[in-house]
Amino acid sequence: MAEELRDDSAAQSLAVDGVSVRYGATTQVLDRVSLTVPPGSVVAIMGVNGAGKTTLARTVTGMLGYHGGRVTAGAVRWGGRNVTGRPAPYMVRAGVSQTLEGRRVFADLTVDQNLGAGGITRRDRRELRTRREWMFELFPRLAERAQQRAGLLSGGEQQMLAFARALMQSPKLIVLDEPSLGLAPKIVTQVADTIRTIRDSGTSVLLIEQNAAMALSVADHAYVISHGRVTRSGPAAELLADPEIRTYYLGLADDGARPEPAAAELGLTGGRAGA
Amino acid sequence: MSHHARKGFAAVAAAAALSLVAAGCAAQSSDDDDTPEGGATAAERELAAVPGFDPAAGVIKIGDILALSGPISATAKEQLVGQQIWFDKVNEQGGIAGKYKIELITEDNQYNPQLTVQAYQKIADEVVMLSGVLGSPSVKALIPLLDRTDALAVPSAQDPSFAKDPAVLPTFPSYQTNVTNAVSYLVSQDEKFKTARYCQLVMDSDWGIAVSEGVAWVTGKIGAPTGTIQKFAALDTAFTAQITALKNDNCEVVVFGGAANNLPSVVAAATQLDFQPQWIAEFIALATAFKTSDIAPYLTENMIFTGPGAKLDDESVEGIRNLLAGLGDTEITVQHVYGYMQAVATTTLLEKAVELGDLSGPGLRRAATELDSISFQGLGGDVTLGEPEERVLPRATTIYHYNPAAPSGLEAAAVGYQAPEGFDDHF
Amino acid sequence: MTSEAAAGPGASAPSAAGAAGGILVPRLTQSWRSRLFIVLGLALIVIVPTNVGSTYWLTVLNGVGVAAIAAVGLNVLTGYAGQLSLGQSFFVGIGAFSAQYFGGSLDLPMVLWLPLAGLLAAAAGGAVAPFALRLRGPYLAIVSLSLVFLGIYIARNIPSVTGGYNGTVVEATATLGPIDFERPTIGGLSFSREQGMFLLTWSVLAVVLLLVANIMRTRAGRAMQASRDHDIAAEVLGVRMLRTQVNAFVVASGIGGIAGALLAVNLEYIRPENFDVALAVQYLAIIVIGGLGTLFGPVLGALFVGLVPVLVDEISGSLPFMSEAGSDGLSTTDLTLILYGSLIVLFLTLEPRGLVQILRRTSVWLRSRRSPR
Amino acid sequence: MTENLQILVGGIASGCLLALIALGFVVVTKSTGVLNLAQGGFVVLGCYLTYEGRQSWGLPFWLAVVVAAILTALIAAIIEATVVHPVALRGLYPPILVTFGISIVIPAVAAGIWTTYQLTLDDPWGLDKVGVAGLTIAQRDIAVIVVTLVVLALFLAFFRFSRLGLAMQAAASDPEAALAQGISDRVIHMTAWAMAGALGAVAGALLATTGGGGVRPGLETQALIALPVIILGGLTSPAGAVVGGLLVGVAQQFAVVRVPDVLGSGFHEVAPYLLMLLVLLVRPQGLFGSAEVRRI
Repeated sequence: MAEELRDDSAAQSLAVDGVSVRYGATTQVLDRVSLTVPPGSVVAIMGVNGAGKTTLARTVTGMLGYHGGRVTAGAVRWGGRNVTGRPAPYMVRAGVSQTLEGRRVFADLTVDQNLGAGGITRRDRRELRTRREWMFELFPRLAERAQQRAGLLSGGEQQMLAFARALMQSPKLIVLDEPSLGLAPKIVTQVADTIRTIRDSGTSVLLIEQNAAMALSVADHAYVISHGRVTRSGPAAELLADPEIRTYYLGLADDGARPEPAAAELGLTGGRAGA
Repeated sequence: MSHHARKGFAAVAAAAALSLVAAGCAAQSSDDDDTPEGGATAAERELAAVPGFDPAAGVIKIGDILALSGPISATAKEQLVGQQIWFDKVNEQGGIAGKYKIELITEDNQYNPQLTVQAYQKIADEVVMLSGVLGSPSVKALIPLLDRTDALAVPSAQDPSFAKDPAVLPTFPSYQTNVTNAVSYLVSQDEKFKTARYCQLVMDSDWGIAVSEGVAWVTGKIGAPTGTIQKFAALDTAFTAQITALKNDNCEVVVFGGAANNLPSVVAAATQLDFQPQWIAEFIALATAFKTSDIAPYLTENMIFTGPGAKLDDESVEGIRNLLAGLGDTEITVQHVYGYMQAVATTTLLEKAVELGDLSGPGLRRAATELDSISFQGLGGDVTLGEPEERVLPRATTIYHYNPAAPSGLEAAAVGYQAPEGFDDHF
Repeated sequence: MTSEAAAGPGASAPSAAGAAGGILVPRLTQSWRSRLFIVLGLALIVIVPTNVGSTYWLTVLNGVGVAAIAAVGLNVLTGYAGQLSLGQSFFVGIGAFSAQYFGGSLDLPMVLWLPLAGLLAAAAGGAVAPFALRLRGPYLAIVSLSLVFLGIYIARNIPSVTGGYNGTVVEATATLGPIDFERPTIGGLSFSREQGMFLLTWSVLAVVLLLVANIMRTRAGRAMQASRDHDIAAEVLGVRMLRTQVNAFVVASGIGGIAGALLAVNLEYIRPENFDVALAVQYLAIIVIGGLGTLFGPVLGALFVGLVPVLVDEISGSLPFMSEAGSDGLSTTDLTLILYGSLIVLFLTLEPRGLVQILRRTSVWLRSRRSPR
Repeated sequence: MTENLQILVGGIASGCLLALIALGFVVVTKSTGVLNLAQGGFVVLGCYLTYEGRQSWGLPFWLAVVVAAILTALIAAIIEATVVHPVALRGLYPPILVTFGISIVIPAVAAGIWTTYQLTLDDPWGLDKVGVAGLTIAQRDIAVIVVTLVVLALFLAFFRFSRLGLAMQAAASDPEAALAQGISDRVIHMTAWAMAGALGAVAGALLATTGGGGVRPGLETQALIALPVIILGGLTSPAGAVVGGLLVGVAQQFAVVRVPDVLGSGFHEVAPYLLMLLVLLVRPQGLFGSAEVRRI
């Protein structure tokens, strides 16, 4: 399946090609993972805690080195260029942005300063101004609180700020790590809407999610990772219909635990993981 | 499991047994050192070999433990140069007793007592004695070890408690004596100092305590009033508070017990507050660089310094003549004098020990008791020797005025001044 | 496994740390290899002093032994329990002056003054621990540093015990029953004081190592390590944080006190300034260079910190570009300091987990070369 | 009254010097999380490089200070990039000990190059003074206060108005999130060290003036005195460093003359630490520190 998609030769497509990742000398976290994010699409990565999702995100965004990890096999290609092992500043300049798990806004800085920090690699002042205006349009709450310290925002608002901060970089691809984690169901729906808006604005999205229901509701294509390997992949609609997926990923977070059929049936709101 | 263990213990036992055999040598070798005293008949012609002295090579090795690195290494190096000049001179004249050349071995103690002990252990078997140990704490740390090995050292320190210690050969007057002489000198120059108010600005340390003792004694003797005692820490750079207090106490004479690191800041604060008493300081508070510094006029105007030495350019004094010859283009300092005097003390003792035919530690200690006194070629007062408990430190101090035109800024005003008021016994 | 310790609280290698599981102390008395190790160690305690004739080298090694004991103590607090401290020299100082007070002024025997020195320091540790433990990281580091300054200040002002600025000669005698460590005789052979002190110091070090190894296998010891690795999780798991950390503080200070007592009898003269910041930083350097949270790290670290300057000094003295003693320019000691400082930097850059890790890797490498046969 | 004011002014001047050194600590701790024990080394370099610029290259005093600050900043940045950065993220201890290693090396190198003799900087103030409302103030003390104010203003302007300043604030707030925005931790860390180097150098130059005690070895220990200041003010707060510096400077001057003898000798040396402990009992994060710091 990955084979077909890789043929997509659009300039800004992301291809992860047989990548293995280790932390330190011994711990292998990813094992020959391949996936593709075509331009203008939302691709979801699903899996349980510790499956390697965040590591995959780091591999793509250049954050791996910061955490002491390295790619031992395979390659990451962005727009046809081999970007394996490039650090985050390089990836950001190349058009790949990210939000981190837990939102991680700069709590001591104002909302405005957070946006400024997000756009720090962009030197075009006019572009930055229009971007900022667009962000305030997209997230009116942020405009209201522009001069407040980000640490004082609510969880949902912080997630919006994290999106806005990353979008200040005018990315071609944005990697979102667990954007729904710890948010109320109503806010999760907003997050999903925002992801669609981002996609529609021309930025493709690599969505790392434990909440498989939410992920599959916005994704065009999805991959399931388990123990560092891609175990399933396909169009989101196809996976949504798959009985096995329904049982294990839409049902429950815990590996091998007894499925909760009710949660699987719930679709969008069900299956909030872990916690 | 237990099998391995037992085997292991057997191994230890064997190893221990072996090592004990080897240890026999290590342990007994020290006893061997004491034996050669038997050949007394040969002593006349040739001295017995002891650690640090090989009669065949005709070389006596001496150790000097001083701070060759760190903040006070500059003065320490000057002391070393002073020592070397006298030893070179002695060697030039044939050596001790005209035949034994002196060789100086230096170790760096970084002014740290623990490193001093370590440094001594390192060279203890290579030297007959120490011609210098820099710093009172270092000397104190070394004394138990010197006593155990019956060794002897010349301290580069002015603590009066060393006077009667058989482990050391004291050379310099104490801080207490210097202060007493300085105050007495002032009184001898001008009656007004008899009734002046005496205050102190001293480092919060044993040095400061020593200075205070001297001030208390001499002011009591001349009946002068005393004022506030201000203290400071070695690292202090701001002295406004202390100088304010001294000024408000109407101090007319201030005894300064501090180092060259502290003096510029003190002068700056005194100038700022227009405080111009008569100052008394030790030569340690001076650096040659002050001659070209902005503080020079204040020093000239207000300060006298105490220390060993004579007029530093007076070639009629033997010690000065030798130092100037040895120093060449280098400007002479009192630190050079200081080191030179230690070397003189060392060679005087060695001459005596050679005469008595024993360069061992106990031999040197005996020689020290046989000597009546040591004189320092006009550079300082004699030290009275004899039995340790009878020793008296030198009583004479040279009083200097500050004068940027003089060598290292010191113009001797009274060479070898000795207070007619006398001294406390334990100074 | 203990190497995980070196990653410290700041590092967050994600799944790696979790997978490694609990931190295990070498099971000292169970595997035959560790038994051999003990036996070898004990043998060395006898063999080294009896064969090293040089009092200088023995003095150096005795200093290493004392520093190792103090560092083993600090390692309990910093390495195992994860609390950065620059205050160890304060507790070492308490031990040193206590030893002189009990052993010298009161003339008690060593069986009393040595434990008393440890107890007093431990009590001081227990007293300050609750305050110190409100703080983390650099805050604790600097606050613990203030202990050192306060300690010197207090010591200066109780001259009846410490001798004040002048310090005091140590009169405590190192005698244990029939054995006089200052004038040891074994089977008719007499040994030097330095040889006796080596026996005493390194034997105590061995006992302290055993003690720490065993503490770390107890519930309380595991709790310390748990509190280091996952502060919050440990609390959830029912580890009583405060008590655990106070325990670590008390053990660390107590061992520091014992080191201080031995330092006192080794030095024979102590003064308040002996127990300064430089000493405190040196202990920290020892455990980090040796390997945090490892049993033998402090010993290796102490050997490094104690021997490197001495060895470098031996070498640098013979270098042609060095200035003569007494002249200007780079002195031998300056060069020694430069090389010593550079080596610390180099080692930590190459292997932040310390000498223990380097040793371990070397032995793995050796074994892997042997194994094909 | 005048006397107290006189002491107060002296305290403010010495507090400003402490503040300059403390700022050097704070900028590194805030941006990189490392407690930089090598800060004293920068003080030493600043002192001797200013001397070199003044006496060997014949530069005017101010130019010599600026050149010394730039050179020290460069050296600091190089040190960071080569030996500190590789361990900066490896826990709390290795970086502290690496800076300890550096702190041993720098003074020894300085001693090798410039000897340990006292030297004279020939600063423009010497012992000059001015009278203000019944007080006499040393010109050098005024210069110290002005320099500190200027440096502080530059500092605040940098953080408020420059891109790099914003990046540094972001990195201080959350290093990983900052990296995720494309803010290179290498650049941030090097900049922080360069700033610390410059701050230390300026402090060193001022300490080496006649009023500060002249050019002399052992200046690295002055940095130790600033340690309680940074805790007092809050480890990551530039404003705290300045307020803490002033507090300690003033408290120490008054401790010298206004404390009864009962408190024993050496009290004014520990006064900063006692003040620090007192503050910590009330506010464990220091006067200006944010509570999050405790989670380090």
